[in-house]
Amino acid sequence: MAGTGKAHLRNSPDVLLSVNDLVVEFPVARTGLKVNAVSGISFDVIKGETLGIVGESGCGKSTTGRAIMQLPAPTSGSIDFNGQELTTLSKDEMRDARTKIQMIFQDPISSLNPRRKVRDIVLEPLLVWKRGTQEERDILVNRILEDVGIDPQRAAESYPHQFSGGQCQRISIARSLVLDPQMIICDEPVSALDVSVQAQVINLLENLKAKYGLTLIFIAHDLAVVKSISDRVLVMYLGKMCELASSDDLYARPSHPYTNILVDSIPEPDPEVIYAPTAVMGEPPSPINPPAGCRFNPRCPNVQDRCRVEEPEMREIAPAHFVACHNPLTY
Amino acid sequence: MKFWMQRVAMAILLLLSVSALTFGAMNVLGDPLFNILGPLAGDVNNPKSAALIEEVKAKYDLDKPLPVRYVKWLGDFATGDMGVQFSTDGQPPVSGLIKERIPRTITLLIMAQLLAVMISIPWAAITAARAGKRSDKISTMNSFFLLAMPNFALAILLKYIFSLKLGWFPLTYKAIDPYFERLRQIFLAAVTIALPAAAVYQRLLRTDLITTLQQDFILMARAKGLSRSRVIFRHAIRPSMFSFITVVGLNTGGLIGGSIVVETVFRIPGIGSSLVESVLREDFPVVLAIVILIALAFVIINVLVDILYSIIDPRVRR
Amino acid sequence: MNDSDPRTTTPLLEVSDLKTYFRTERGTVKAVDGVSFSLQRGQSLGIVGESGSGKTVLSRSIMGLLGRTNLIREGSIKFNGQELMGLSVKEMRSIWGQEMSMIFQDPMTSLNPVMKIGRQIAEPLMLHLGMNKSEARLTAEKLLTDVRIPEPQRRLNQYPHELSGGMRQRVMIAIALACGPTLLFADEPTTALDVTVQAEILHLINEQRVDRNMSLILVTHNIGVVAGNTDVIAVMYGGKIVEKAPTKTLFSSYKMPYTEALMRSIPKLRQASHTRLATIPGRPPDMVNPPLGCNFAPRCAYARPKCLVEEPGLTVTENPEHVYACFYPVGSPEYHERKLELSQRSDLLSTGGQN
Amino acid sequence: MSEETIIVSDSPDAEINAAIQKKIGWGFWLAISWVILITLLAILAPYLHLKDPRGYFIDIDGNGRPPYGPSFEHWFGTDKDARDIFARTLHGARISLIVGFSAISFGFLVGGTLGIIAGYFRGWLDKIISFTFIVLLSFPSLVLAIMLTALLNRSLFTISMILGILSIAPVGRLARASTLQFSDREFVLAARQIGASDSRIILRELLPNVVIPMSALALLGMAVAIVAEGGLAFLGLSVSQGITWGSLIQIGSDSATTLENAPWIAFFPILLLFLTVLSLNFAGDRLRSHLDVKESSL
Amino acid sequence: GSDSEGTEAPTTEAPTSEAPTTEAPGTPVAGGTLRYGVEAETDGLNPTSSAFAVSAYVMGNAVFDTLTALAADGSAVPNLAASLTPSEDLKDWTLVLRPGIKFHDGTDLNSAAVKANFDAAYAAPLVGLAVRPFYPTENAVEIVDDLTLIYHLLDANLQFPHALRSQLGMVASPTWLAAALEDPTLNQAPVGTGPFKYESRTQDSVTRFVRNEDWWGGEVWLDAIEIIPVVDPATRLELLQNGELDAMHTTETESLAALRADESIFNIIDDNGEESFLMINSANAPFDDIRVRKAITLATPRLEYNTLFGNGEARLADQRFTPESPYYDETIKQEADDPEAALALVAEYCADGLLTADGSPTCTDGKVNMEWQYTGPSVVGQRITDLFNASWAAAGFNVTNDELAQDDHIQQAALGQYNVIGWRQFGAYQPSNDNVWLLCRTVGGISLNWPRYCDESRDTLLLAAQVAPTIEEEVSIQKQISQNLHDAYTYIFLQHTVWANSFTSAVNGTCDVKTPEGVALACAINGTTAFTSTWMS
Ligand SMILES: Nc1ncnc2c1ncn2[C@@H]1O[C@H](COP(=O)(O)OP(=O)(O)OP(=O)(O)O)[C@@H](O)[C@H]1O
Ligand SMILES: Nc1ncnc2c1ncn2[C@@H]1O[C@H](COP(=O)(O)OP(=O)(O)OP(=O)(O)O)[C@@H](O)[C@H]1O
Ligand SMILES: [Mg+2]
Ligand SMILES: [Mg+2]
Repeated sequence: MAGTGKAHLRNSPDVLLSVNDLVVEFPVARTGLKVNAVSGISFDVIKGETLGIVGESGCGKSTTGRAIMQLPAPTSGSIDFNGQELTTLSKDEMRDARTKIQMIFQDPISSLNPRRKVRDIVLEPLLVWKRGTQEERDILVNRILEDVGIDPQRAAESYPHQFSGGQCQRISIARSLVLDPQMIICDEPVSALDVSVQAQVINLLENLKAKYGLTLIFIAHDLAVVKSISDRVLVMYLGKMCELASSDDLYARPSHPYTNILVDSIPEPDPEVIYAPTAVMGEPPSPINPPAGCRFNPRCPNVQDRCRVEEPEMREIAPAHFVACHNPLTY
Repeated sequence: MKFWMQRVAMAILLLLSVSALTFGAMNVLGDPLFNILGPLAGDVNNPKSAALIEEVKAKYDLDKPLPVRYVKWLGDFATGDMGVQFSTDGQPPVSGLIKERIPRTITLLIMAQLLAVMISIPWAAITAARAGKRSDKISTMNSFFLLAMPNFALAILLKYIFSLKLGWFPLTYKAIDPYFERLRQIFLAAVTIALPAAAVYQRLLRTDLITTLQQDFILMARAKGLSRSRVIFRHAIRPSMFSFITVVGLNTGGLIGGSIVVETVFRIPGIGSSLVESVLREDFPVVLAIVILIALAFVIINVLVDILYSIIDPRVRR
Repeated sequence: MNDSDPRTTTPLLEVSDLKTYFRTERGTVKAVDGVSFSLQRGQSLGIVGESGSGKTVLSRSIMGLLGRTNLIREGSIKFNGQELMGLSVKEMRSIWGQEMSMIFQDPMTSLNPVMKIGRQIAEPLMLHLGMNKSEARLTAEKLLTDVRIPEPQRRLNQYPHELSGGMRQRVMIAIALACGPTLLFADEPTTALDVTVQAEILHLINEQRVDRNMSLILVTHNIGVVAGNTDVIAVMYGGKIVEKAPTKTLFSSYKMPYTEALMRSIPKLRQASHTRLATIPGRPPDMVNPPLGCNFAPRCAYARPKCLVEEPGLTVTENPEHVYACFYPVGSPEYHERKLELSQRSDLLSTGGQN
Repeated sequence: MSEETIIVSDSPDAEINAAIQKKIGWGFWLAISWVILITLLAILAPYLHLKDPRGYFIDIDGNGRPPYGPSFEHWFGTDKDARDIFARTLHGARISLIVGFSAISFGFLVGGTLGIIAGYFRGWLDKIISFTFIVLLSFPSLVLAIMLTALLNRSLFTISMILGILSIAPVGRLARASTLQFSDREFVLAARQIGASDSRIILRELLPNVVIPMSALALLGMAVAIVAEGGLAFLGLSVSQGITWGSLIQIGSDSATTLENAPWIAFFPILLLFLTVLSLNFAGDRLRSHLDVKESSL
Repeated sequence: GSDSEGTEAPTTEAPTSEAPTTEAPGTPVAGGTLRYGVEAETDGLNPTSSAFAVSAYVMGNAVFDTLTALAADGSAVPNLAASLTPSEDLKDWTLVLRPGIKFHDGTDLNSAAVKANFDAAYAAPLVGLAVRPFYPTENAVEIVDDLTLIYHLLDANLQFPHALRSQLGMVASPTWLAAALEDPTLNQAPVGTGPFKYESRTQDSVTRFVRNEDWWGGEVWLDAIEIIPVVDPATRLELLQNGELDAMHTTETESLAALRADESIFNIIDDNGEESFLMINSANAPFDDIRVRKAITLATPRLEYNTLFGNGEARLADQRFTPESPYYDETIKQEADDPEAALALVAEYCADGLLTADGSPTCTDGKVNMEWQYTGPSVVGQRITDLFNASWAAAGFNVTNDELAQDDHIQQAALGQYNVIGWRQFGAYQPSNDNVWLLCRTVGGISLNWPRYCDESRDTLLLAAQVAPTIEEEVSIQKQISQNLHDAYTYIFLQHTVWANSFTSAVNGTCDVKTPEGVALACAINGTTAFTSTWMS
């Protein structure tokens, strides 16, 4: 499992973003080795859809998100956004294209400049692009700040550190909204937040998505969170894809052994649910030297000889349910 | 492996740049002819003097273009020939001067570093353990005072109190005195260098110790029931030593700078005072040799710090 | 408490009215503000609460592991009948490691990075049990086997950075278990780990607890983690225990509106996607200037004027193990009344709030 | 669940902030006051009714041979030439402070710019600039200063420049390090993804973050430059004709008899130099931790 | 020190006389190391090539002997030489050496060795400058036999014996001289015939000499002499007082009072030697004009200078001689301290609107542009500069200061690239010995006549003085010379330099120094002392 392939790509005119064979490698300083952060993944997102991406730490989720923004540009692969190939754009064209895709980061504090007033942070994109008159800009910024639940008055006179983590995350969201993007990539936007605040932000994203007609990519390592917000979920493992399905389907019937383990491992806040996770061997290997064949094979309970040599491709195991595994769990 | 080669290449490039810069600068500055011939160098209208000038120029390659001289100098230097002291009668080799003076400066610096380290480690351990308490605050004030006292001023104060008023330490350094007597003669100078350095090290180590002491593994060690001193000395000191070592290492360069002033105040004929003298006399081979040696020491110390690092921090071992 | 020894009459740990304050530049931080509970031998207690609610301070305060400067610590902590409050650090040292030990949140930072694993495990063995080097080494090797670390002998000579996160957490557990403590604190032992690894570590801790008949205090902000691993759960909010009940009881019949809000704000796997989550508005109280009455009142949908001025004490339910601190608990008439109002209002404001 | 509740919970933050803001402490203000006082005295020295700093107040009949100790007439006493040390010390502050100030300004301008450029653009530019810094740093600063003074003339301008050059590398390295650190922060990524240009990012996002904490360094750096100037003057290598603290100290300590019999000649300038450096260090240190607190309180 | 008295007749045989006992009597004992603090380190110790300053003389006195020596009565008497006899016309002097003397390296002292020394000095680029003007280019020294040689002079000179008691009279081993030509570093390790042998030398720290057991002049008492340069005079004094030095010399007036006051210290103090003065370069505009020279003279704060730098110890100088000297002319007073008069002269001069050699105006805003050069960095140099600047500026001069390293300073003075500088000179006990600084023939590319002032009539006087048959005649000529010097306004005399040679009570016999014939010699000359009779208790 944990493989490549494109069987799951849709051929719909509504596809807003289509990622093909995305590969991102980082050189390891001083050694000449490289980190295979993302090794050939493909997916697409339809307008208005929310795609969730889950996986363990270091499996390349953030790298994927950033590669779409060309921050940094991927090693290879194509990224087609609204008919525009992002990987071949010039610097200026890319600047332009970036306004249509925005990103929200995990750390609400580090994503805001500590030395600028909150309102200026939200206003900044409009100034960069010289959009509207000053009056129009003021109106827009105030409206968006109110939409995310921040008092514009206070925003005008306060710095980020005067807000709580949840509020900072909302400010980030506001900033990403002012340029009226078509798509927002959320890289673990709630992982650093407390449970009670986490729900606030998730609900806010759901609301804004409806209100502004957004398409979302939602990255998180917490399956329950991803499931709660996504239409479809992509499971990643060590830079490869494992499984892609609609969220309810995925949790109801995980077909990839890794997805299954992941689902199993989550301690449910319910004492009635007997918590007996499937034992999994060891921990994820290093992406510097990933295993041959299926990348999950060293830890897979269902491993076969074939998995050690041949890399599985994504295939449709049930309608709209794709899995990259030679030996999937029965559906 | 590749990394080490890079480092060595870098060090060599560094030394080349430093030497080329100094060589260029000192040649613009100094007039070796004048150093050697004195007033005769300016007596160009006298054919006898002019002939002498030509002779000296030829002898010391002063008629060659600068880059040629640099390359020659470099080749000589690499083989241990540092050229001659232009401004000293008879143009004796620079290496003689260096050999004679460098042990004093090295002794002074080692003594100063040892003092500084010996003072700073316990000082830091004590203050870090009492961080925030009165005694810690007083010690912080003390180190502020020490750091605000320029080394020449400190040297003067120490000299005033301990040499002139109390008479505990001699006023001169005498090269032919017995070894331990000479150690006593440079002690005040070493203290002058050591005190502010100790304050720097202490502040640094204290901060790092406090950071370390707040870390979970210290709590873990305490939760094992280890005694306080064991926690500090067995668990906390070593992981707190990284910036300490770096700074102690890198600071050696700074101490050499300090030794210039201190050697001058206490009239110790070492490398530092020699540097000042030769700059004033515009005797560039001496300046050049000293500057290069200092840069060399800097590079070597850097490497040593790296090695030390890998000894105390297993994480950087490869 | 199922595992508790019936012959034990006194509880292993009895904390009453424990207060732990920090003096800071901003004022006094009331990190733990009057906490009382008791724990039987072999029992496991889960402490949940949001970040900053005082869980870590509580467990460290009980162990006496907080720094002495600017600390105010009051109340009583009885361990095995012995009063710990007021013991000197020296006296505490014989308890640490031997009687009580602790596992910390971040396995990356909780092991000394420059000391070999073997020495770190052997240290308490030699100190408390008076073992010599080779005995300690053998015991350490056995401990590593117990926590299921493969090739224990080789690991002893490794440094922490040579191990993976999960491994390190196992080493930590081995150190904590080394001298056979009767009470183990685990402060967010799995937060820094991947889910797949988290499951195993939790399993390991529980297994060791049962094997060694230890008591366990498991501190976490993840209700899921305590649900399957503890006998009793205490919910903390603003430095206080606001509800405490046997695990099953808590999930089935919580009384505190805060517990309710917490439960409902967590996305659950079994819920369909896009299920709307309940939210708690605002943010946790400032521990320097806590609200006058009930700490939760400013955020509580069911709060009434009384809640804002008067502090509720702990109320015991019909189940003596189940206590809560609320004037208008879940199920009370006032609760129902307000709930009705709210649902009517949310109909009106169906455009959706921001929270 | 309504907006009201959010806004209610805002108020404590403001208080917390106010509390932190106040906490820079009276020590800082005391130190700053001293710096301002000494600066004012230095600026106003020619207009205050001080004794002529170059005047000889020889009074053999009344007081015998100079040096004269501190008295009502000469607050700090006189030197061997019967020149008034009080007036000279205040006049000496002029050059010391001007050199300190211009050196660190130059260092900030050049070093700061280079450091930010290196840290932001990285790559070969960074390699070259960092290497330059290392080269500069491998001369002990006093050695470099002595070499340069020997090379150039010793006017106020060149001395300031020389000390400015010395501060390029330390300032630059710090600027580079904090630029590196900040350009990894996500708000810089965020700025790039809204399409901000490099110059805008440097000016708007990085500069305030890098420079504001370094303003504390400016105070410390000024202290270092003043001490360095003193060191040069002490060796007789500072501004050739001016009175500076270093040269005053040198006059008082050059001979052991002078130092032993008339310690005030050296000690009063030392005291002023010490207090000024102490104040700058202290204020800088306080400011630094103050600026840090604001950040860590996030 | 003693008053210099003119010698009446050429000395052929060394006279015998009793030396005055100046110290506590006692029987000399062998042993002990004399630690001697000198004011500066010296560059080289080769008398034929290194320029000797006081410190070099102190060291030279240990390791070398001079051909003649200064007797206590002020005459020059044979020392290494057995006799020195002039020809009729006083132009050729025959020198006979004492037999059987060996250098420390075993080389014999003979006339070839003396000639080798002379030739080396004559050829030496710098030292030769002071030698060449007085000797023919060929065969200046002629060897007669193994121990006899003849010096041929250009001018008749009755005072020639005085020339051989200084650097020129120090005789170094010819073997060593030859070796030092090959390896100049040997210049630091001198080989002579003197009472002490060179042992070791650490520049700026200590130079050590040990007893020459086979000294030709008799028994040497001290085991060793260590010469220690201590630049700071106060530190030197301190070290002497607390016993870390046994002897020292100083010119610093502040130390003098302390030295005098200290009972346990034996001092030889005199101010008959050098004068400190300012020197004006008369070769270039504006100082080629006597009005400007006079103006700067009048503008100079001589009294204030003496107050600040004389400390009540040093006397104001009006001419080359102290009032006690027979050559002293009480009618000659150094003018100074008259700014008004200076201003008037400046105004008069500037009205002429003259230009300097490079075409720039000599005056700006009615003030004469000038440069003051001094040695630095040094505290004293800066103090003097401050003092003169203030007064000159007030008296119509635009002063630019030029601080120079010691060597640069001397070079610029020698090459005449200066306006006004401070100097210390004219220490000779026989005034004619100073002729080298005053004659027209020493003006040149490199000038020992520093002010570059040539006056034929003065030359005549100078040459006449050195053959004056009686002291009265000599005195009268010297008075005319002094008047001439005053009228030229090329020197502004400031102070008589006071030299103190001081010893702790453990040091004895310094002034018991005698020639083998028993003639008492002067024990301290311009800050230097002999070591041959010194012993320590
Ligand atoms: N700039 C970089 N340079 C080198 N390696 C990198 C870089 N960024 C990421 N990596 C490596 O690439 C791999 C994937 O990283 P990525 O951040 O995409 O993981 P992730 O799934 O987002 O993990 P997490 O849940 O921890 O955020 C990791 O091994 C990481 O160490
Ligand atoms: N040493 C201290 N000095 C001052 N305040 C402290 C100190 N330690 C903790 N606090 C404060 O006490 C409160 C409780 O902290 P604690 O660490 O116990 O929370 P927690 O529940 O463990 O949170 P988390 O889930 O984030 O670990 C917090 O407001 C914290 O800021
Ligand atoms: Mg990530
Ligand atoms: Mg905690």
